[in-house]
Amino acid sequence: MEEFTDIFLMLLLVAGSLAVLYVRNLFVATMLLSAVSFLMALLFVTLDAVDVAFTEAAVGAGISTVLYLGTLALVGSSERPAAKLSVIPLLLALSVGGALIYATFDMPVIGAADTPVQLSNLTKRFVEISPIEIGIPNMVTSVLASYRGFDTFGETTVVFTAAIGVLLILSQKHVRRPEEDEVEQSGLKPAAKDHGQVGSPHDLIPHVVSKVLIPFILLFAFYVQFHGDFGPGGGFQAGVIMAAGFILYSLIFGLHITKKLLPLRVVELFLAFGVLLYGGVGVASMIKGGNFLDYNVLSADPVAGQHLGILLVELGVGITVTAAMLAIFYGFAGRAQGRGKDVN
Amino acid sequence: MFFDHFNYWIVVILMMIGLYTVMSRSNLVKKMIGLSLFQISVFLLYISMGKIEGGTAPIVSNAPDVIYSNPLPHVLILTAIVVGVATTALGLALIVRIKEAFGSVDEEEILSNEDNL
Amino acid sequence: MDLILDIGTWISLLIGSFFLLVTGFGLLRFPDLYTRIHAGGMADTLATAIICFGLALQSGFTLISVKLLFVVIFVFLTSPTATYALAQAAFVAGLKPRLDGFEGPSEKPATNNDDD
Amino acid sequence: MTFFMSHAPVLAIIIPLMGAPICALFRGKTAPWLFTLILSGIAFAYSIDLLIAVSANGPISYEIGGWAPPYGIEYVADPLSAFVMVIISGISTGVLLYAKDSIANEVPTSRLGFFFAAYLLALTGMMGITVTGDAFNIFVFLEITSLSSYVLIAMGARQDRRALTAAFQYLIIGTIGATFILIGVGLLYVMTGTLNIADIADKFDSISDTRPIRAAVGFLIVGIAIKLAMFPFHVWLPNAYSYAPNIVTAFFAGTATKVSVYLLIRFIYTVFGADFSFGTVYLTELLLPLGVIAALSMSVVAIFQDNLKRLLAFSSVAQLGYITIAIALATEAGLTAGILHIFNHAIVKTGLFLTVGAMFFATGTTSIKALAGVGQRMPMTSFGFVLGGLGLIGIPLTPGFISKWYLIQAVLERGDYIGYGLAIAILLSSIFAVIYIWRVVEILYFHPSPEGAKGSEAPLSLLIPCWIFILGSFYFGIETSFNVGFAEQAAQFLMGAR
Repeated sequence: MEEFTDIFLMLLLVAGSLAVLYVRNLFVATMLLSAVSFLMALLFVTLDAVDVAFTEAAVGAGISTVLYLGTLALVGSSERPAAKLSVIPLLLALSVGGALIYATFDMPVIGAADTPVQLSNLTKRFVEISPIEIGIPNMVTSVLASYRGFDTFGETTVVFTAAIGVLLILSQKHVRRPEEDEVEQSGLKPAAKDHGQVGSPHDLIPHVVSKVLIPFILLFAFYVQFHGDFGPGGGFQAGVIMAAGFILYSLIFGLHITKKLLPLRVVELFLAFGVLLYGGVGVASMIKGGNFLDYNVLSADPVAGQHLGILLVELGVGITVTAAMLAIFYGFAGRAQGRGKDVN
Repeated sequence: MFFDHFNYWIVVILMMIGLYTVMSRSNLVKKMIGLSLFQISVFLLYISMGKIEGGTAPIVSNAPDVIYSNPLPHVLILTAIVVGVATTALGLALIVRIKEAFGSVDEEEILSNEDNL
Repeated sequence: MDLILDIGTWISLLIGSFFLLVTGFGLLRFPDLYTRIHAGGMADTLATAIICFGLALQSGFTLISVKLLFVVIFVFLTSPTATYALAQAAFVAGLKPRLDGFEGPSEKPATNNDDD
Repeated sequence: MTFFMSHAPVLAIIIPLMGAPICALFRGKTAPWLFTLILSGIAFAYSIDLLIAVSANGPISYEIGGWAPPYGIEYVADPLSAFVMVIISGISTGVLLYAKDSIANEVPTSRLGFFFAAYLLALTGMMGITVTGDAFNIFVFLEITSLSSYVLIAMGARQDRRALTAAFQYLIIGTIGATFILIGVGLLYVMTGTLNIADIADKFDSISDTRPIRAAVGFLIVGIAIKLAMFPFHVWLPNAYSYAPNIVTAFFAGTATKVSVYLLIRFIYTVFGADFSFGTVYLTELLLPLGVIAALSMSVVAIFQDNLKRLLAFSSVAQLGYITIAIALATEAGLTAGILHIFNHAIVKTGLFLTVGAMFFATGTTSIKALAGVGQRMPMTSFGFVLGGLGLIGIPLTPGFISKWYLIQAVLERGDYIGYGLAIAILLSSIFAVIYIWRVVEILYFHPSPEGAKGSEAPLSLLIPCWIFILGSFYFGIETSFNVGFAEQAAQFLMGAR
């Protein structure tokens, strides 16, 4: 039964991505990509990767779709008719695919219990010993925040990099092109201008519903943040949900109100604070005599130390991700605002 | 036998579609979409490695005789997803600026635009 | 007792799936945006509620049922709101509904909302 | 003291890493720059310490999180990684000395905090790639470097909007390359069940005869080749280098591709082992022609460029061709020459880009024609360029000569016609280098300044760092015990490891 679900989902994935390739309207392509992400998340659930599914749903189907839509609102959504079948890209893609197909024939069977991956010492350690020496039930969180804590530090840094990158790129002044002035004079406004608004002005129903929902969204974010030790979830997913709450707020009530609540400068502070909190836990463990990110020394009892360390670094991840997603959203929305006619 | 490597074949197909989209389409947004597709396919490659037949999610439960799937690929892919969205955000920000600077997000139009700079 | 619960679950799941199927047909077969989101918004909400009810029968009085209840409440609030927002946006953008006995040319604006 | 030394491998990474968020909060012109300079200097000091410690006592391993190697992430400083770390942090520090006035000219003051934060992140990423002993951790740090470099390159858009398309092109190609590396690491993991590089290397021989491993080798080599701008994958590099802000170009020219070269060496010699790489999958036969084509064709292309930065960028691709040849020789002499050329080319090319940056600072252009007569107006800068150009060509007493000398010796060691052919190709490529450098020098000195040409000598704050690099390159060309010594040590270590 489970195989059939998997196979059905995977065939849908292929159909979805082929559709992504062929549709000409970029809005449609974006929505299809979002659907592909969501299908992928479902597939991850059947493959037992609940944490990954959660993240993929929040990020692939959520945040990236918002980013794509924001971009399309600014750059227009029609694609020029594609040229004929391009031979060289096709050959390159086929040869890459061929290399992987070549590899799969010797690859261990999926789901088998005797593959090198399942028999590896690492797997044994993570599955059998980590609940004892780390003391939390969710092994993914243990591996993520403790055994491979440095990867996660790097990941937080990547998010930080993207956020300051987007702010840097989108804060460059918009220099008008000569063609643009011509367009303006001839009365033809670029299509982007009409869509470049953030916030829907006078809609009673969304206002009321979002007022009811947003507190719960934020509450849910905290639940995901602090429940990550016991179930799927953790700093990253929580950060994305938290940011989604604020983004929803500013879509409904307008960007300027959100910016009053959380000015860009404050967001930047949080952005930096999260990374520093993560690194700070590492430095604290160094000062206490352990290696970098060695949580055992944070408390007299190693397991308690691990708990404390994981709690703090996950918090750091959550703060940075929230701030980064908000900063990226501010970057895009600010651009739209600068170009749109008026916003509220 | 046929289903032993089925996931991997799907990975390959998605990967080829993604790569082909990146390389053959001249619209920059479409290129980014293809790139996202390409990255998503790799996530499936990793997650399939960690699956174990009859296993459950790697969260300790009280039920007896549970087999847990391997948590390590999950951790790696969590990181990779984050990296993916970071790349997407940067790429899209660049596209917005390119649209402003060149008046187009089509690679060929931009190239012809660059020539008569 | 278990048998009754199982039968109840099956019935709920089948009814829910039926409504979802109807939603799908509606999205494909209805003529314009407004009727389509009508199909998507209404039947979908009901189907989710029924399916969640069926699942709750299986889990009994546990935390899982509470979570399912939350899911139903959430969908019950958001799905109609989203439908409303979509219709509102389409209307503001100038998309005229296609009315009975009126096959005016105005229902084909330049936007691409009609794409399948 | 012991605290700081015992944590040196990780401190060299986390000091710039944790400095970045702090730096992002700074405002003003001087504070972010000074902060970055200090942190980069500290990282440099740690790297030198590490190099000395490693060359005296052998590789140093550091267990992050206190987890023993295959379970946690291990940091390993060995002769090669410590040497590359010194190069990266040294170049970074030198470029930063120069950065203050140069970048103020190109990036709005209000954004300097973010700009230098991105710079620190790029530095962090490169240092992390170098010192990590974990295959997946390489990917994470690679992405930190890549993302920050896309941003840094795009910052050139204020001068030339094409910086945006260059950055986007690099983003697409670079992400494909990084994803290839991710696939390669995944395939290695599926066959070995581990991510630790030393652990993979241990298990490698027993499973090296399987198809996933061969595919993994393919994906890793192609992925790294994309990041390295190896010949058929070099298209992103000239654009990126031409339109990036000057200090970014100088920084990346000296470091970014070198890190990729390091990764190539690390995978070929440490993970796969030389026997497998050159005996089983014939990397020599694959890489040698690519290296030769790059060295020859890119030198020719460089001759016809009309933008000075672009010319130097193509010359970089050609020089990477030399390094590729050296690695593909699969001998200790070849490897020594390759590692030596990483060092020598880094210092020379950075110096050259800094002088070009100084010319840009004074004249506002890098178009070769528009720089006519700069030799008279900016004598010190132009003379620096000439000396750097000599180093690039490989005149005796310059570092370029030393590494080419070692390279030619290494190819002649083969003793067959291919060896002679390679030697001739290297000499031919050097002759092309003479042509493209001479073309620039002729215009700088012997063409009259255009009417109303602006620009006089660059300020000392730019000149001094330029000359540090130029004179430094001569120092290492004459007193070669430092660079040759450490390159030989690293090569011996790598050849002995497997």
